[in-house]
Amino acid sequence: MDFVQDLREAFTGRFGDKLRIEAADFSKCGCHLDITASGTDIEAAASVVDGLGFTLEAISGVDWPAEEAMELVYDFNKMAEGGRIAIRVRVSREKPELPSISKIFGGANWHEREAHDMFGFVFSGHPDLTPLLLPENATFHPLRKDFSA
Amino acid sequence: MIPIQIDYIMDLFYVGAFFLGGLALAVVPILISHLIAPTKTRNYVHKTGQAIECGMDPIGDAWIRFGVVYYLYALIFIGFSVDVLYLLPVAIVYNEQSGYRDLAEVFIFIGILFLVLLYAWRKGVFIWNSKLPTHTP
Amino acid sequence: MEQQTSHPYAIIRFALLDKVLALGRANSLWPMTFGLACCALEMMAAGASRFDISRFGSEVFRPSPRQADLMIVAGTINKKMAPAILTLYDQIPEPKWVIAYGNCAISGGPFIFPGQYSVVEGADKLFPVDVYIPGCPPRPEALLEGIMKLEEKITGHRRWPIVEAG
Amino acid sequence: MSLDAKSIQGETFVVNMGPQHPATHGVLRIKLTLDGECIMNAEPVIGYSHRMQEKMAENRTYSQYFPNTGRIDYAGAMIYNFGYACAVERLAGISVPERAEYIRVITSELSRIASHLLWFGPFIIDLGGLTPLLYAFDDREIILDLLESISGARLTYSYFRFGGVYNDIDDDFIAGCRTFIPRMRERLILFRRLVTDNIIFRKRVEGIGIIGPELCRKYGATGPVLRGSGIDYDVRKNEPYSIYPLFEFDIPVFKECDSLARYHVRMEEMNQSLRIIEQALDKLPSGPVMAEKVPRNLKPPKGECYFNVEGARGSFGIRIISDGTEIPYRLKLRTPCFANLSLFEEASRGMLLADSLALLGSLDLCVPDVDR
Repeated sequence: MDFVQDLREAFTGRFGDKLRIEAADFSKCGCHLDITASGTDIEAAASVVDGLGFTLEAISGVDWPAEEAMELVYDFNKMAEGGRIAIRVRVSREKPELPSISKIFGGANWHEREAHDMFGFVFSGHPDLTPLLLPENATFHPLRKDFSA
Repeated sequence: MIPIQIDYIMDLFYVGAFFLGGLALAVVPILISHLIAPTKTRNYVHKTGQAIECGMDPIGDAWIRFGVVYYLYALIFIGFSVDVLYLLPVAIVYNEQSGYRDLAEVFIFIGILFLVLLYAWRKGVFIWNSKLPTHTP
Repeated sequence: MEQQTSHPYAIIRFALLDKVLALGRANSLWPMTFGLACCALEMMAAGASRFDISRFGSEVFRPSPRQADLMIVAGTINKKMAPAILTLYDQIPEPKWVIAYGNCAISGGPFIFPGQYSVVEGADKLFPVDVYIPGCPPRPEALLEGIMKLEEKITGHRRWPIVEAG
Repeated sequence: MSLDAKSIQGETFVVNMGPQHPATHGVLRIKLTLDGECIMNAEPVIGYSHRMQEKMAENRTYSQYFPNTGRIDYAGAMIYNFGYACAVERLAGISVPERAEYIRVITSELSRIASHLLWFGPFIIDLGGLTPLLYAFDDREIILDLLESISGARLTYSYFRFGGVYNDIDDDFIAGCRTFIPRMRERLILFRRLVTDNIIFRKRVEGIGIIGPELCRKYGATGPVLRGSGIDYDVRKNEPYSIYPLFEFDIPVFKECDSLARYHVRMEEMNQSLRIIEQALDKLPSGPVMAEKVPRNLKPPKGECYFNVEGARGSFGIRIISDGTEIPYRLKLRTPCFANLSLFEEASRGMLLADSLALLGSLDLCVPDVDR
């Protein structure tokens, strides 16, 4: 697992200790590194990870109404050598805004549109944030916990 | 002078009958299907007459100026369909003199027309180039 | 939206002519290629070599609604897809019939739960349905039986023997 | 001077390759902006078969959700059962007896072959050949009979349970597999003679639909699309789960990045799956197929886990967040077709319309897998 070391250096080199990085046991939770970032430097983190040759697997939104927060989990996976990291970002529930990484990873375009559809995240800088899975004129966000049809 | 007129009228009658037969062959099926087919179609969003576009509403107009490449294909097609017109008289008088002469004539006629195809081929009408640089790895 | 179940009448109708037309229509039902979800695979399996829907005259799956006269709604009807399905239904010329193939087309199937927001609960909410084939997905034999049932509805009598189960 | 249509610019024309289209294998709509035959922009519009799989997870208990996993990618549904079962087992810490692991691998590989056969038929139909579908569906029916004899379903299985499988395989299932494997090997040779060496097919797919490794990485494409672009990534090898390390099989990787490479990957993968089934049948141990004390109403501990399996179309990942009750708090489905389709807009720019269909067919899309 040498890549865990050089990934830590890359991140600490870039962010100092702004990000909380913990090693995670792969057999238990399915990822090697679990990083918690803030909304503003997700773009920088994505470009670091892009530089190291990772690919974006998925962006999953989670709604935590109890803590008045909404979380986004970015799953990155280095295909050739193997190795999986998850970057978590928490934003407030009223104003869930964070920059978009669709310029760095083309695949993020659709993942972000789906997160916008389902949870109402607003990705600034996203080329076309219209509903992807829901009908064109949909304004509701179904996967929020307080959604009622 | 009378026999000439009778023959003339008979010929006119034959041409008229032939013309009406052709017309009936075209119009009568349409009439029958109009009579026995159901009069109107059940529709719920009133899009029965709309152009078919996989269930969606067509976007924009189809009357646009598109590339001239299609025009060249149409030209070649018309060239060959006209040559069939000239083959009809040959077919009628075929084999009255020696058949081989007519065969040779037909081959010469089609051979010359085939040069159209060769010319178009050489000029590259059949090469479909994509206009934009396709995505390279 | 009034639900006429039988198709509108022609200008000229003779008793014998109608019988002949019904027999002709019943034995050459051309379905429209219109698979929505999992039931589409069973429809393809019915069209393929083992179950061979062409024994009943419906081998030709017409992609264009103009040339089809049977719409097999095979799969989940989504609220985003409903206007498209209605457009396709309109564009099929009369006489046309509809088979609701699978639970999703009959009543929304397994995707009906409190708080569901994107599934139309059944094809008969959109237009009149002639034959319902339950199952999730129904077996290809069920589609063949459905087509026989539709023939019975069109011609009035059943030409194929009814095979008792078991 | 070739009559390059660039010199004669026509107006662009927007046409819908819409929800009801034979080549889109389901309800996928592609808004094509065409300039004559050449695609200026092909924007896939999805959501026409969105069935709220993730929303349903939030009002189903863990074991009630099994039928849903069979209906996300119904072509290779057994592998999705596998993914969901292993994800919850990893979360709840349930161990699976030896024989159940072997049965899981055998049924998943059979389902993978059935899925590739299902891709093979319509892909050749997209290019105009109608008969290979009848050959491929003939073999697929045999697999469906085998899987139906043990799981009861032809297409949308819910055969797995947490801690094993609910029904043991019997002798005529094993005999059926034994006779199926040599027959399938000859059929693959027949397919190679019938389709692969056919010059018309070659002309339609060779050098068409180039998807480079960099484009795959940017869009997260996985599965045969990735292995057709030269990246050797297969979840069964790179992140081994269950008992896949016990079998020796190799991963077909082709470097040409075109539709033909993806075609070869899938055809070769069928061979490898046959090898895995053969080895699994040889080493099949006896013993129970269900773990003993698995609570009927499973309540996994609070926590989160991500599990990844190699589906027929790519890597299928499930992220489950559990809050200790018997209903998952959040279940995220990372489906391969969603990522594979997202690169279509960039990959098909500038191609001819007919070639973009060869590319779309070689991506092997299952649309409810895209829309979830």
